[in-house]
Amino acid sequence: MTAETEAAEMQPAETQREDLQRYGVPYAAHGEQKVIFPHRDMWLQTAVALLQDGWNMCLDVTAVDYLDKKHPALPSDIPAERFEVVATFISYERKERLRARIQVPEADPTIGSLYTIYPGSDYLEREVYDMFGINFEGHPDLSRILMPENWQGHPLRKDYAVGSIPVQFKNSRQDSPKEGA
Amino acid sequence: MGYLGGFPVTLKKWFEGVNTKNYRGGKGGKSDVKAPKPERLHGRHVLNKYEDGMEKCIGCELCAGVCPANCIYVRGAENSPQDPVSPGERYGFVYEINYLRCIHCDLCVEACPTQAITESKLFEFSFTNRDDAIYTKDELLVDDEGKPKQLPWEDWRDGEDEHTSGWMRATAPGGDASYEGKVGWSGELGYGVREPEIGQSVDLKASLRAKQSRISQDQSSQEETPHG
Amino acid sequence: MGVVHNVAEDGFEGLQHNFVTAPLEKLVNWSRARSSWPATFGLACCAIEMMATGGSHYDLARFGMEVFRASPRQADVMIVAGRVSQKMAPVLRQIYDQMMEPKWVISMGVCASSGGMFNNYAIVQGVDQIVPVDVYAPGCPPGPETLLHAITTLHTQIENGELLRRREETGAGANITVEQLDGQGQSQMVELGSRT
Amino acid sequence: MEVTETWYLVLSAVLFSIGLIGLLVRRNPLVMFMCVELMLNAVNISFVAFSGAFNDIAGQSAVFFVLVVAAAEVVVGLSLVVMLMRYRASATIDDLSVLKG
Amino acid sequence: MGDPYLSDGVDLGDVLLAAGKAVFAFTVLLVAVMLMVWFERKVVSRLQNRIGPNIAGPFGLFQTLADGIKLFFKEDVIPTKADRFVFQLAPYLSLIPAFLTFTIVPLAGDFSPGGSEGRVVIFGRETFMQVADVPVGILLFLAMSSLAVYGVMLAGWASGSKYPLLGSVRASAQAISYEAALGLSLASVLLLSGSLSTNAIVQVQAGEGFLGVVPNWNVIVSGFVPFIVFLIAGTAELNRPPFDFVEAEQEIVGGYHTEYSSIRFSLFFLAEFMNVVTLSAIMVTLFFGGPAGPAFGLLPGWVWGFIWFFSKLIVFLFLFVWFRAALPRLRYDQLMDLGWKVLIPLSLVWLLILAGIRLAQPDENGVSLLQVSDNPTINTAYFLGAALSVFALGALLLMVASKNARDDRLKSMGLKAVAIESAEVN
Amino acid sequence: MVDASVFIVSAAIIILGALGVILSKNPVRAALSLVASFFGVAVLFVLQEAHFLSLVQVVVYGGAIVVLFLFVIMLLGVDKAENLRIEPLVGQRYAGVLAGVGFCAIICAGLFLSGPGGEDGAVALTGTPTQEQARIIDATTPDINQLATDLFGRNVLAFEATALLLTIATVGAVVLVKNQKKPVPASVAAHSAADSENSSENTELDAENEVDE
Amino acid sequence: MSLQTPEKQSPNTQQIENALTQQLDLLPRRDAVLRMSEVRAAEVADQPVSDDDDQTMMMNMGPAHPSTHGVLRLMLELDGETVVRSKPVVGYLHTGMEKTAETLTYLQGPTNVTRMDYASPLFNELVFSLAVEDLIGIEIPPRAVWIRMMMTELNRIASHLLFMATNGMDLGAVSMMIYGWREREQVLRFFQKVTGLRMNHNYIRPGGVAADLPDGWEQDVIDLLDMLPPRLEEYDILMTGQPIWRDRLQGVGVLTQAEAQALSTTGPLLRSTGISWDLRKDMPYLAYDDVDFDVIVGSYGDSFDRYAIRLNEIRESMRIVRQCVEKMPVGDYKAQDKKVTPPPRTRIDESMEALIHHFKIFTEGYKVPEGETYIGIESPRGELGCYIVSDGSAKPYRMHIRGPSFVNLQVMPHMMANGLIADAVVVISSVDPVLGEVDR
Repeated sequence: MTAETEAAEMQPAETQREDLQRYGVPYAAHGEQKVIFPHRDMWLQTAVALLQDGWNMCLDVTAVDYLDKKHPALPSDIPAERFEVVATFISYERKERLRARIQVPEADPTIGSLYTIYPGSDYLEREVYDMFGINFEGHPDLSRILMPENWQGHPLRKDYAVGSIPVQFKNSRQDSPKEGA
Repeated sequence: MGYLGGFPVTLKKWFEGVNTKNYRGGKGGKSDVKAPKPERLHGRHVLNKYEDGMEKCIGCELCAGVCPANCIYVRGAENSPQDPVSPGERYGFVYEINYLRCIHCDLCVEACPTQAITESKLFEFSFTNRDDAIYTKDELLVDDEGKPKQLPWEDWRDGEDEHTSGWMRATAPGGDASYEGKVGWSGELGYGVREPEIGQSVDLKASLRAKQSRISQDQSSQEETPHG
Repeated sequence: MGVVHNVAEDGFEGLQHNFVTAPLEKLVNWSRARSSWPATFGLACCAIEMMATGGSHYDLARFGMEVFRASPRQADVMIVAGRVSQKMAPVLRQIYDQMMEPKWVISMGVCASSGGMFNNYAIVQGVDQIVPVDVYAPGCPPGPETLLHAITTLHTQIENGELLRRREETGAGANITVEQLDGQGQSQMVELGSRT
Repeated sequence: MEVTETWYLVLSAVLFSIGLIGLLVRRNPLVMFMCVELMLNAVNISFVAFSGAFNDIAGQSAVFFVLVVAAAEVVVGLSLVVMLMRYRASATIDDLSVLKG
Repeated sequence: MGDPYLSDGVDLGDVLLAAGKAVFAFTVLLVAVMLMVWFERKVVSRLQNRIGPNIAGPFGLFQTLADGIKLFFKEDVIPTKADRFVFQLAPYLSLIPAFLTFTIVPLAGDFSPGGSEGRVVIFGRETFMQVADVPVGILLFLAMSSLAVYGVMLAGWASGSKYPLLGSVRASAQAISYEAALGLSLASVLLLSGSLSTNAIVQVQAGEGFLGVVPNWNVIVSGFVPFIVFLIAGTAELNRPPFDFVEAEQEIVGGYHTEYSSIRFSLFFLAEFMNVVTLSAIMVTLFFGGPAGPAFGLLPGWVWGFIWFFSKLIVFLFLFVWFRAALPRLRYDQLMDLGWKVLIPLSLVWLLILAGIRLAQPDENGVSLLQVSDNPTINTAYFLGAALSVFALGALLLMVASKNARDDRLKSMGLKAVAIESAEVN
Repeated sequence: MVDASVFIVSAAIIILGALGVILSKNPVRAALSLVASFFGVAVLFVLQEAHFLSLVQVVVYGGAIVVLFLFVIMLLGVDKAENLRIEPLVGQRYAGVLAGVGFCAIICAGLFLSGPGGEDGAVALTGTPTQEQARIIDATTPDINQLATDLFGRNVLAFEATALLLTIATVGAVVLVKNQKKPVPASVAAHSAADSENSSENTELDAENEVDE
Repeated sequence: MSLQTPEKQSPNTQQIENALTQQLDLLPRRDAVLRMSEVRAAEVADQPVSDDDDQTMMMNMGPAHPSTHGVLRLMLELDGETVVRSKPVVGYLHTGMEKTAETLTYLQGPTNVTRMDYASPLFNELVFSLAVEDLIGIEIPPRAVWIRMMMTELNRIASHLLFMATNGMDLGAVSMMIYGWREREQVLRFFQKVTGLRMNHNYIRPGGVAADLPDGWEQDVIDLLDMLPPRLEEYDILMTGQPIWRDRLQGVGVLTQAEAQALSTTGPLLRSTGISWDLRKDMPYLAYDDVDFDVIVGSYGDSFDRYAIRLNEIRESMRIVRQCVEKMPVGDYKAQDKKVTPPPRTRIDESMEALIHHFKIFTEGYKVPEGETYIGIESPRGELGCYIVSDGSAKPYRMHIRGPSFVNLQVMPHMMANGLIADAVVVISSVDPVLGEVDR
């Protein structure tokens, strides 16, 4: 997809604009995908508004670590931070999904927990905590979920190595005939 | 009598006979049979030769590069002009596959530009030693008749060395329907050029007609035996 | 852990071979090969294939192996079916320790054998770093017939009595201390399963 | 050596006394119940012994009744113990004093 | 009464005979158990389109032998948390009752009319083909089956870990509730045969039955219900599927034998299958005429008895295997419900009905014990009617009570009822 | 001779079992010893030709009562060893042992002193029943039949009374255990009310079990 | 990029509090969730019976317990045999796949994701491919769409058959277990014919499918579809109509609509509560618009409903597959976009350009434009989502899979509360988690 077509598609339809405006946060929409960009401090209020507006379910909470990368498709007036928490909601009536992308700074990786608003985010937030080290304030049981409890580090951060070991072979050190000859 | 329903159902199975193939790892004599293998099966790999006995591998390392598990180790070397190993400039000097890493996705087969590496139908092998699991070029290379080497920890049966290139032929058209049925590979030692695998058939229109007639047959047979 | 008597010391394997023990040992090995009950130890994809092997098309029962024991105390063979994560590793070792001698391990699938394609922080790169492995089944996952081949391989070894003797000598699983080499020219020793 | 009734009666007496000692000494209500059962058994032994001695079936009938009564007693007793122990896992008979008014 | 060879004095020969019979019975039982394990695995396999064991010996016949030898030579362990003494004792506690019960089963003998009433002559002594004909044989069976639970209970407790403990709690509850149904259904048989001796029970069934075609088996005479109750309660006693909670692998791993290994485990294994064989044998004896059956010449009469007995036995063994293949496992509390709310009342009332009929029927003097009317048919009808009305009343009471209890429970649970209601609205 | 040896062995089992009951710290072991003791008693019954009673003894005591004990022990998880050191009343233990030994001594003394001793001891203690009171045991009919005749003949009222007693005991047990709100964790108290029935049901088991005997 | 920043009209605190209480009230059994660290629980579980007055005991079920479907571990707080509180502990199969995905090209990607939900591998490949295609913005040819649809529906059948088998096993119906495997084996054999592998196929790839269906596939599929109905009827006799079976499942593990929604459950769990939500119907992807099928919905939210839903979904999938066979179009089965598809082998020999292209694709992979996307599909276990962030290179910058099993696991404590251990087993079984997908 070229930049022009992308920009063209990014023009939200009039209905979508109304739809997304009511949450009072920056938003964007491309294709069927709707994105809002609430600020970290307004996150819970926005979530309540979403709930009351008929977004039935919090499908997914995850995060991305933009260590030194440019954030794709981020509105220019939103200051980019290292972490971005991405939450996806779904509505039965509209048959649509809505994505919220919240910037979380590296210095204070903390954000309000959705647990009381969307209890289904319980494990998802624990996973994000485990993998990225982002704290969710107000979560009832914020502990590691996938890694052992005494694990050091947060594996999905970009500064965490994959940790692979070399694969075994038999003749990998054998000299090639040319060098040998 | 819902309680007793299970009894006739299970007893009926007795008279339906057994499904089991009595495979016993090659130790059961005559009754030891394998389940039939489909052509496309991803088995243990073989390194092919041309019909003139030259190795197909040119040491390009595409297979090693594309392997998600990094289980292939290839190092190419220059062919010596007097005694070339492969027709090209280079040949695979070291070629190893670590079968304790290989996931049999056959991306290597798809990647290989010369069809040097294809897969056999053999999937019955196991190792008592880590060393055995690392196949060297010697072990992977077919013999002068184009047959794969049969190693002691493998369970080969008659005819299993055929169809060593099923997946390669299946993916050969690259998704392009107009290339279906076109031979896009060089001959294999011992088997020559094989018939291409027919997917939706070479002649699209003919296949469409055949398909429609088949479906109408199916429908009529389906009406006779309604499901559900 | 309970009181573990070491079979190599207490059991009859420790006896000198004579005209009584030799046929007896043959008989015992015969019975062990035909009645090696696996522990239910499914981890991932391979576990599904392992269960499929118990299904009617392949039928592990032929080898007297349909008796999957949930209790490791009664199991003879541990089929490590699937990738072993760092979190699972201690559990796996504990279950291995709970199994009674003589015991065997089949490493089913490449993930168990070496980490397979998951060469990363989370997966133990080869279960033989934790427990001694006797037979490796390749494939991801190995088909039921591959598993059957591995099982018959193990049975042959059990019947020969080779495994126990070898393990006594080396103190390890499948005679394995492989110098790990790689394309980059570094080399490192990977300790592969020693009996503690 | 012929086994006479006296043998049985002495055995019965000893068994009864052991049960009595247990009842007096132990504080676990379950064990105390067991001691009561022991005493009942001692009585049973003597009943059967007398039945043999007098060649009279009535002794055996009596044992039958003892069995039934013992069963009833255990039922009620154990349900009391269950109630008691639900509140306190390590209950002893002394805790029954809470039942005092 | 009693075994004829014991009727006058005891000498060395009698002792030898008794010992010989015990050894023989034990051997028969062991071989039967060995074959039973193989039979079970093979039959279950066939019911599931599989082959089953076929590598150990011809047709896998030596599979059990291989299992046994392997277990015997396996390392043994006693967990540190275990109560050592009880832990070691428990397997034997479950094995011995299993064998003792087998001693009262008549294995062979010619019970056909005009036959020898089960007597055979061994070493010049006339005797029965059973280890002991105890005058209260059936009570011995009841006693032993109630003792058998000790092995399971103590094993679970002594292991010192939780899954086994849960298993043994389940075992004890199950034993207490099923013993009653077992005993009550037995009582119907005792009522018909008027004796507690197994030999006498078989003899009663040996005669010609209805129309000379239908055998005079207790299962028919007692009206099937006691047999069905006995079968279900017996399956529960055996901890066989679908009542195998005590060792339900999916729930409590291995139940009581989780911590057992090696030879001790094999003893449990053995005891379990021994119990299956024994209970089947008891069922054959009580309800299906034991070794009784027509003798066709060619062979001595008692051999026919043997053949009959084992053919009947195999049918039941098959039935138990079939249970396993065809039925899912019940839940623990459903088993309790079944026992207390269905089996016990049913067998109790059936006993009542049988007793009523028995009382009303005239004895050999033409006088019935209780007489309302002179016509024996009407007399029987009276008592049958009385028994049936008691049955109806009891059933009604039980149904009302259990419905009441269910309502109460639903009310107290509240939540689930609400959930179901709300779901129904949608 | 056979009789005597059987008697001695089973008496030893009985006494050792009884001692086991009062001496073992662990209730489960006590229950086990109790079974052993009961088993010995059953053997003694056989020795005295009371076959029926001996098996009923095993069924009722061994199969029901002790199983019930064990069930309760395991259900409540009270199989912890009791500390025998603690004495609630000082000197109670010594007094208890003394009382028991004294009791035994008195009875034995009565047995041996009241009559000429030996064979007539028992008779001397109790007196001989008159002829019309006695129900002479007939060696030819099985003991079950005689017992039945006695139970349902002369003692039918008493029999009915015990039946009533059992019913009352059953009802009593159910009432005692039923509707006892267990101290569940406060958090779940609101939502769990249905779980107390399990144990109540099981306690009612034993009572009914006896009805059929 | 259009960006709007309207005036803030944030809800006040009162509103938030109302929402909170409302939402948490939807979970009346939320106290049944055990909030205890694993280390602490292990300590408690080591003691035989707690000395506390509440008489509960901690029990550890798994991770190597026969009924926990692999390596799920449950910490149960038991009162007798009644489960008071519980906590599922996962991570024993954590494979680091999301990290691994960042090291693999988009071409290699399917080999990685296919190993997540190993009971329905094709769905993982599908969702990954759809997400990548969405980022690249390519259309895939209709034949590929229909092949994908048919293969995934067959995979749904296989997956549900697997559920039938394991559910049967958990409830002690041993024959059902074997029968389930038996039927699944037939489906797998068809897969093996098409993809060369029984599981973890690497068949559906960005741009289409790896290979065309082999000759004679129609007959194979029709045979398969003819084989299944009588077998399903046997299941009905063995289980659905079996009173013991119904007693075991009905009313066990009841989930209310409100709970299901609040806890973000999807798939058969959600549908069992009476909410008709199936992405295939409601947010159609592939060509589900063009096929006729019904969404199976339960009404009581109990385990039996979930069982019945899955059983009937097999039938619905069979309907879809039949329509796929009928309507299967001819043509390309991979987008003929040079960017993502290697050239046909014949072309390699013909043109140097194709050869270079071939080399480029297999060595470097193809570049995907910058962007991020979330795609969700209906896997046998619920909404399977894939969130991909691309930084414009040939490897995903971040790939996240929303595993339905992972989210569905959260309802377990709520469903198990006040049930017996045997019910807990039923609940685990009826949630049907695949731990590979939970832990990833």
